[in-house]
Amino acid sequence: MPIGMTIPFTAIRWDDILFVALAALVVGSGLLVVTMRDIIRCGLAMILCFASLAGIYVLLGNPLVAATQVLVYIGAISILVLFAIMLTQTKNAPTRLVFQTQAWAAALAAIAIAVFISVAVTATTWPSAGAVAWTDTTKLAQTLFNQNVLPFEAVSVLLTAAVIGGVLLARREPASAEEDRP
Amino acid sequence: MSSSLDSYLVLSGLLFAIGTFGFLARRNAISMLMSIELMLNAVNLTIVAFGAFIPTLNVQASVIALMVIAVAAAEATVGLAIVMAIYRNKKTPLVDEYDAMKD
Amino acid sequence: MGGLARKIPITYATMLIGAVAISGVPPLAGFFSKDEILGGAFKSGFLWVWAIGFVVAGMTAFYMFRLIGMTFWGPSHVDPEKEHHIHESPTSMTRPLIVLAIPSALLGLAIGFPPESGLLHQWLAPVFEHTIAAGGHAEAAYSFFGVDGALAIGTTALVAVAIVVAWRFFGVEIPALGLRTEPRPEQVRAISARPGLALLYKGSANKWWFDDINHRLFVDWGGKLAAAAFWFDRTIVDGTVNGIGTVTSDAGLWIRRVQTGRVQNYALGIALGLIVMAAGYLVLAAR
Amino acid sequence: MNWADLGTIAPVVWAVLVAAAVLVVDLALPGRRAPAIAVALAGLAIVALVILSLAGHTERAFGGAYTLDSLTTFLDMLFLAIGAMTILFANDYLEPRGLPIAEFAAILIFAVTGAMLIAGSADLLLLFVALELMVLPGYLLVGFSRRDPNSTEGAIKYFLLGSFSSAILLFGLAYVWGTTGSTRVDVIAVALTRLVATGSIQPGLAMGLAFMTTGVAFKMAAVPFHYWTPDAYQGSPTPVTAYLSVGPKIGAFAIVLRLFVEALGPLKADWLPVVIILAALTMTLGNLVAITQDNVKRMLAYSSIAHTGYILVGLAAYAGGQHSGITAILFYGVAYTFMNMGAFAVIAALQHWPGVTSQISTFAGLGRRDPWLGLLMAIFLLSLTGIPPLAGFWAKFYVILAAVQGGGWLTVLAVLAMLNAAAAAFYYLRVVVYMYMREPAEGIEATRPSLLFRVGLAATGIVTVFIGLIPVFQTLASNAADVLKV
Repeated sequence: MPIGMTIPFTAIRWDDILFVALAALVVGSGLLVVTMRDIIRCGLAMILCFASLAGIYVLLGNPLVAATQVLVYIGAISILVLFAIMLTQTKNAPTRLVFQTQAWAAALAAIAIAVFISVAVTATTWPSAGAVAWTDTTKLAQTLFNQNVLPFEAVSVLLTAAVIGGVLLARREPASAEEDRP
Repeated sequence: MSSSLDSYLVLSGLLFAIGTFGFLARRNAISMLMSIELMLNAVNLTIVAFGAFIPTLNVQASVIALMVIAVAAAEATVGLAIVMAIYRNKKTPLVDEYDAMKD
Repeated sequence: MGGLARKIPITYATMLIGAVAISGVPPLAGFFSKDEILGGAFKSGFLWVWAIGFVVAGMTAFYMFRLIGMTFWGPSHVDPEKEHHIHESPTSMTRPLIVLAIPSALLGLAIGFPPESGLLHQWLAPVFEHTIAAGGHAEAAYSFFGVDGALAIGTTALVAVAIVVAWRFFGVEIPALGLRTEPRPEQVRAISARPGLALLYKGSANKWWFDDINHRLFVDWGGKLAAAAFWFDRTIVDGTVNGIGTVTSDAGLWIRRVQTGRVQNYALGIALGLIVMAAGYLVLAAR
Repeated sequence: MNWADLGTIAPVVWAVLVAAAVLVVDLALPGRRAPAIAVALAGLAIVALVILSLAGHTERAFGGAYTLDSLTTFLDMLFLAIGAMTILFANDYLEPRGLPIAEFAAILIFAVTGAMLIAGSADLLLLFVALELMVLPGYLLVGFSRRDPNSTEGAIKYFLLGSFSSAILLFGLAYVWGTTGSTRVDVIAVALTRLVATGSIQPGLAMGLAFMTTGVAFKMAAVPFHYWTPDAYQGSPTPVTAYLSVGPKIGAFAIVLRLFVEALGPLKADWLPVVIILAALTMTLGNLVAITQDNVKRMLAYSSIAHTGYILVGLAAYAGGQHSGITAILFYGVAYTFMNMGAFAVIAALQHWPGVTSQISTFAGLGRRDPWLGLLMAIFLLSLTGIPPLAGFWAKFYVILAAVQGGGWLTVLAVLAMLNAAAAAFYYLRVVVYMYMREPAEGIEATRPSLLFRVGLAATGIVTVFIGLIPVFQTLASNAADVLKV
């Protein structure tokens, strides 16, 4: 038996419940990322944040972007970040002071930005259709490889350059060079 | 609620602000990097939400979102490489201790 | 003085070239510079400016050749005692003279000819393009057989007349051209003594009494003023200038403290800038 | 995509191929410097020929995402010159420090490719990706001297703040795209013209504009988004500083031309006040702090901020209705490129041996120690001051002239620019005083620039001297600016 659009006996839509839950997860895990002391836990919270965003993309009718989100953000970027964390956490790096002295100013600035965005967004009348439209993957592929093929190619050059440069900068020094360091 | 563009945009605004806070307040370079990732994700949410609700932007939104994810990956690669390099020099990941150059 | 042409020939020759050039005799450099300015004034409708320039051009030619005539030509009036001391300058002096004389003779032709499309105009045209466009004023093309030619001929004729008059009064001596007339100081004196001109002559001979006026104005009264000015300069002006300097560098030192070296401080600055800018744009949009 | 499209972006394609070729040569002949340099320079020469072969064409490619016109050609050539000169200057600095040239050249050429792609972008998405392609290699170049703590410190500061600003810029772009309904600049311009005609602009668009302006202002190092500049410039290997002070800056102005002038042109009445304020702050603060600096590299970093301010005066003049403002921006870009790269190159020459600082005392007696280098540095500094008839004078002249013609607040801005130029003389000429009126320190090893280095230095010197006398750049800039006439 198919379930209806709304929770039985109420006017609350399932979508809304899902949205609220995922939104709470996004904001909550996001806050954890920026506030927790242990940086490894921050990394894990970031993965949770990315995952709940992927859920929201599905809710927005865009499973392709959701899949990419999981593959690239969780599969690649998060893992990279976790490795970097493990490589740079030494015992002499104090974990007590995670925040700058200016944390209160940062909080005020962030609140101001959030308020600005919310006010501007709600004050704007968007040409919204009022409902989520699912994205047609075939059409997506067509636009990607027709009108947007140049940015696509440019991104691939960008990734190449980033990998070459990243390897150059992060690779371990040759033994001889390591020795003559002061 | 889930069928209103505003709620998604406000959500993305909140995430953007959270990322901004993290970037401004955290001391660890990698924490700052993670905060930037949150901000980029907020932008992506904005883009996908526009695409879902505004019919003329529907297809374009996915293209842009995919590109942004790729750019974020490239940025993370470079950023982590730089973090590794400076960690070798200064033996600390705390960015506020990198202040040899100032004034 | 007088009759120096034979004693210091290089100085004389370069001086003569300079005098001819400054008088505005074509095709030397002075002609082009003068003609351009006068033509421009005339064609732009500044007739008064042109008229003054025109008359002054004649006067320049006259006094330049008065100077040449009295210094280099005719009999010497130099004290014989001192005359044998006069000799040509060393090469370190004459070389620069020669180097300077060549462009004053030729530079005009090289870069100013033809007047409206010479090298100089080509160089400067793009520079002043905007200004000219902004003034809404485009100059008419140069016309040899039109107004420009007529103006050039008029100026040249006046210059020629002025030179010839100067020769008649103060003498000329150019063996190469077979020109030689004696100076006529008595005639100069006679003309100067004429009722209408006497005052002018006396005035100009006494430099219009400027020296006297100057002495009274500047030496007597000015001395007192200068003392006051010195005080003003020391205390007020120097104080202000040094003050501006101090304030400027103090401001710089103060501002540079913002550059703390810490990324998060910088980022906070950027975020604050963003907030101010967002507020500004929202206000602008709400207008 | 078809072959015609590929022909239109041929310069970009060739540039990528050159970068790849340099890396391949390095793989084949590891550790050899000369072949890598030769391939890089020859490759850039080929790219120049390709660009010139397309000069005069006006084409759109990739469904309108890329546009080839005289502005693209002008900027492409400028970016190419910047890349070539950086390579000429780089080896003398990198070799004594044991840093590889091949990777350096390849990364640099990737950055130049990004800048060239910006120049031809007619699409917000392409613009953003191209911008990233320009700045990401820039972060790597700053940190290129990876054993030098200052170099890596500069790199991480530049990277973190740069990514932060990229996120801000992207957020703004997303809102502009969402409110105008397209990523194509011409479609956006049409939509905005309609919007302006019907009434006020939406808050969403205004916010997008604010975020976008912030992002671009950061990239061009306008106050108060300039903080990264002094640290990144000081920390970088000096040839990288030379590149950084011109490449990304002019790249940012290329974004301004394609984004603000072309796409957001209809809203110029809205962004004019912002640009005026930014220009005034940028000029003044850059100069004030530059006066207090004793490190010449850092001083020139602040001076480059001030120059951003002067260029912004040209942008303000454009927004105030003077199209000659665009010509002034482009001309300023050329003049600034050559005189500023020249000045940094002289510092690089002095720092040939590791351990030489860029403190002002390093310049003591340079005029006698090394007359040619001293003379060139004096020329560059006088030009940066704005002494006629050098390049810098004409650059300031055009910018200020355009602003004066705009009238109103723009005249005030022009007066402020002149006051700033006068104040700037103080710190530029201070270096000249050190060069000619101080005794050199004992035991300084002579600088021995290589032939390549001298070629580059001669090129910058010649252009700096003759740019005002030979009006070709002025004409080219004016032609390129005409593209943006509505």
